[in-house]
Amino acid sequence: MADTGDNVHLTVEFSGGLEMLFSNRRKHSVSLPKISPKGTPVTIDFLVKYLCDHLMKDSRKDLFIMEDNVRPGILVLINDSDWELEGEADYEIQPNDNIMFVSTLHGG
Amino acid sequence: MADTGDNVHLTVEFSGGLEMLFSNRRKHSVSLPKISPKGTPVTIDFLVKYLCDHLMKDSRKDLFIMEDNVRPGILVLINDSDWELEGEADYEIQPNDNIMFVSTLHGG
Amino acid sequence: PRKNAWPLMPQEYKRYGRQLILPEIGLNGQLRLKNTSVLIVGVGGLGCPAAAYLAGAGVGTIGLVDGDIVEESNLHRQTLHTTEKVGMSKVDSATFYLKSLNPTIKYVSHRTHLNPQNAPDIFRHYDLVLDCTDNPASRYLISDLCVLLGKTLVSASALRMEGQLLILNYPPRAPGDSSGGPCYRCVFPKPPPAETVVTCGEGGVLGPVVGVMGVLQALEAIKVIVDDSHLLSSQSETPSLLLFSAYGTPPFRSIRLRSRRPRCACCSEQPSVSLASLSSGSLDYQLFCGIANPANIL
Amino acid sequence: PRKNAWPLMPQEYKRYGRQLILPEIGLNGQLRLKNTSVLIVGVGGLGCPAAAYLAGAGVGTIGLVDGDIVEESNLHRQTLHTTEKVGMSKVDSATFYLKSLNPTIKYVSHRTHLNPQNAPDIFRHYDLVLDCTDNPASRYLISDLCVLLGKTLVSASALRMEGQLLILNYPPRAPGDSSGGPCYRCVFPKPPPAETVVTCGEGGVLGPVVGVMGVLQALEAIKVIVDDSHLLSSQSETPSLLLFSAYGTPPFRSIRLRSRRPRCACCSEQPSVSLASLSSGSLDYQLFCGIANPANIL
Ligand SMILES: [Zn+2]
Ligand SMILES: [Zn+2]
Repeated sequence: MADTGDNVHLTVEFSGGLEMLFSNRRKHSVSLPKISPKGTPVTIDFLVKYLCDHLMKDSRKDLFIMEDNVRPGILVLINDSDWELEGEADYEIQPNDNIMFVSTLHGG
Repeated sequence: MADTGDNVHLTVEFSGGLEMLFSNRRKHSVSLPKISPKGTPVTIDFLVKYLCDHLMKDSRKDLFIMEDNVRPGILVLINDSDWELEGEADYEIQPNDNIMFVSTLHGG
Repeated sequence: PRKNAWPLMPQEYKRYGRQLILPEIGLNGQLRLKNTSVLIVGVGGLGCPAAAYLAGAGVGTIGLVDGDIVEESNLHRQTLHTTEKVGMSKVDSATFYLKSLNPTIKYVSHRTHLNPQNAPDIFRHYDLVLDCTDNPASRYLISDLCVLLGKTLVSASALRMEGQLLILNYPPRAPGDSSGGPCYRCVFPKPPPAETVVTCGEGGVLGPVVGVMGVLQALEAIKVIVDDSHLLSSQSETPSLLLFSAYGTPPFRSIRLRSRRPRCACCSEQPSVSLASLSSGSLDYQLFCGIANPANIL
Repeated sequence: PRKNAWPLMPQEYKRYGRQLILPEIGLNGQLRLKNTSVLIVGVGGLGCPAAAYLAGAGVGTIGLVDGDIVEESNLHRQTLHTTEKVGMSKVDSATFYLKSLNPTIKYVSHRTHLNPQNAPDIFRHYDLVLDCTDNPASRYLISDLCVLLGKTLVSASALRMEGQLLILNYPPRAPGDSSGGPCYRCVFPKPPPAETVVTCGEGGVLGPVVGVMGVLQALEAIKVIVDDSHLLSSQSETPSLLLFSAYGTPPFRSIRLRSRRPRCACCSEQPSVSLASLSSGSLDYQLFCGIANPANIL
């Protein structure tokens, strides 16, 4: 998907049960403003709050964020890499990025 | 990998046993002229002959081509799609394409 | 594959509880599993794990076809057979194990090598087929029969450190109906030259490599059985092939496949393959696949 | 893991012939398998297939840890246990099966729930560990021990229609050596809130989904065991996590993971976790994971 105007388009995916918090859909197309209200490029940090406010219909926000961060036990993957390899919450979203949130499983 | 001058770079992969014909390596970086000697853009057809002439050290060419075509039992995949979805042998190679040759397996 | 459904017995709620609570299965899915019959052709490295997980899941009827006996060299990968079963028919050995795992379902034994004459009468009684065989001739025969009899086919293969999996004739439609899924001939119209075909005996195979493919066959079979229309439509849009390579990076790759081939010898409007040509013997799969020394093909 | 190697017996050439001819295994690899001891913690949906394929492949010593007994609701996915084994210890049930599959190797039974006090003495005797358990507290305990005792860990998990697999502490290096592979705490420094942890009992799981993950654990274990330096170096460059989702498109995804965390509580230069803190009881894994009602953790 190409960029239109002042928006940046990306794919957001949820797995490991997190999809249940997001209308039971694993894959979402998301369009963000290129520049945050603060005047800076949008980051993962911005995306997480945006998803919480706009995409998440479930009221149990604490199953996704804790103290303004993604809660422990959720891996954030930027284009199939652990976000810790990419700058974590400060990573600036690029057009067509694939951002995946994976809740770790413990069953066996 | 970006294009340099008049060459087009691509990744060629072999699996299902075909890698044994190509120095036992599954993944190869290949650089082709952008335009074939005939003056037309390079196609898969050209690539197959090129691989046979330049990359294949094994003398048993008939395990890879038969009557100038990829032999039956080999799937040709263009960027993870069956080449029949992309124009088969006439498909024009694009920069950074991933072309994979897979010999079908029959064991069980 | 959807016969009369009657509710489960109390014991079945206990046995299948952990999958009954899955939204993708539920009571409806469990009843579908119970009322479905699956034919597993080949009880080797693929067929063993496939049969174990289908029996575990409660597929109502499981048919097993194999003419071979258990050999010691099978045991590293064919983990339903045990050391004391060496020399026994593979079908009998597997049935012994499966009955002890799940005695509540039905098992049908076909202790025979498959051929064009005996195969139609075996296939007719099943809703879904798993190709767990090990040679091209049987793969073409099984695919042809599945098209002619309207059954979906879950086909897998493995050799050395690699495996391949594809679902054929899904959805299962009449020959000539382009909305049906492709068959084995659509993907491989010509058989490979016989000298390029390597068996597990010649090339070797690692147990968990063929094991993964067999377990995935069971999974795909369950998905087909519990499928309802919306899942079916989304899946049938893009037939796909799963490639697995133990040392690959990444190890798994999903390939988009073509749809039905307009001039396919089996599933097109003017097929050359028919039940009549099978039973008359005019279709010689071993000759087609260039087998010089036609022994038992399964 | 490389003790004295002596050649194989004639019977072993027969049993393992199909994997002996693989260049990735060969006689050297088979001898390494024979001289390696693997501990499988948890004999459930993951541990059953993992144990079956490791026994099939000829791993010399297989240890099984589990304090549970076989229940009917296990059988749809824990396919080593059979209906007549309901009520028996899972370790005994699995050992009974494994001995019949491959009587030529050694099995060690640990019929117990793992805890910080008994675990070090169990782990010490093994070269490689498979985490086939089902809760965060045991996953942290097992990873900590593998780092402290210098063992590579193949860890998998499954729930509903999904599975995850990762190889930890590979290569196994001393705490503080940044060339060692990451541990579970490097990837998950903080445990998930207890209320977000869903068990297979609560969430359900499909048999072949957990089965695939268990078979893949056996495969990764074999790869680690037969590894020689050049393979090891290429793999250890990028630690990875394999994600599986039965209905995902694609179903498998490989994720690049971080390397060791410089301030990891276990594998860094200044760890807070030590064998002394484990045995003294000062590390409470259940409290760490926020378990309100600390029952048996395995
Ligand atoms: Zn066809
Ligand atoms: Zn660590």
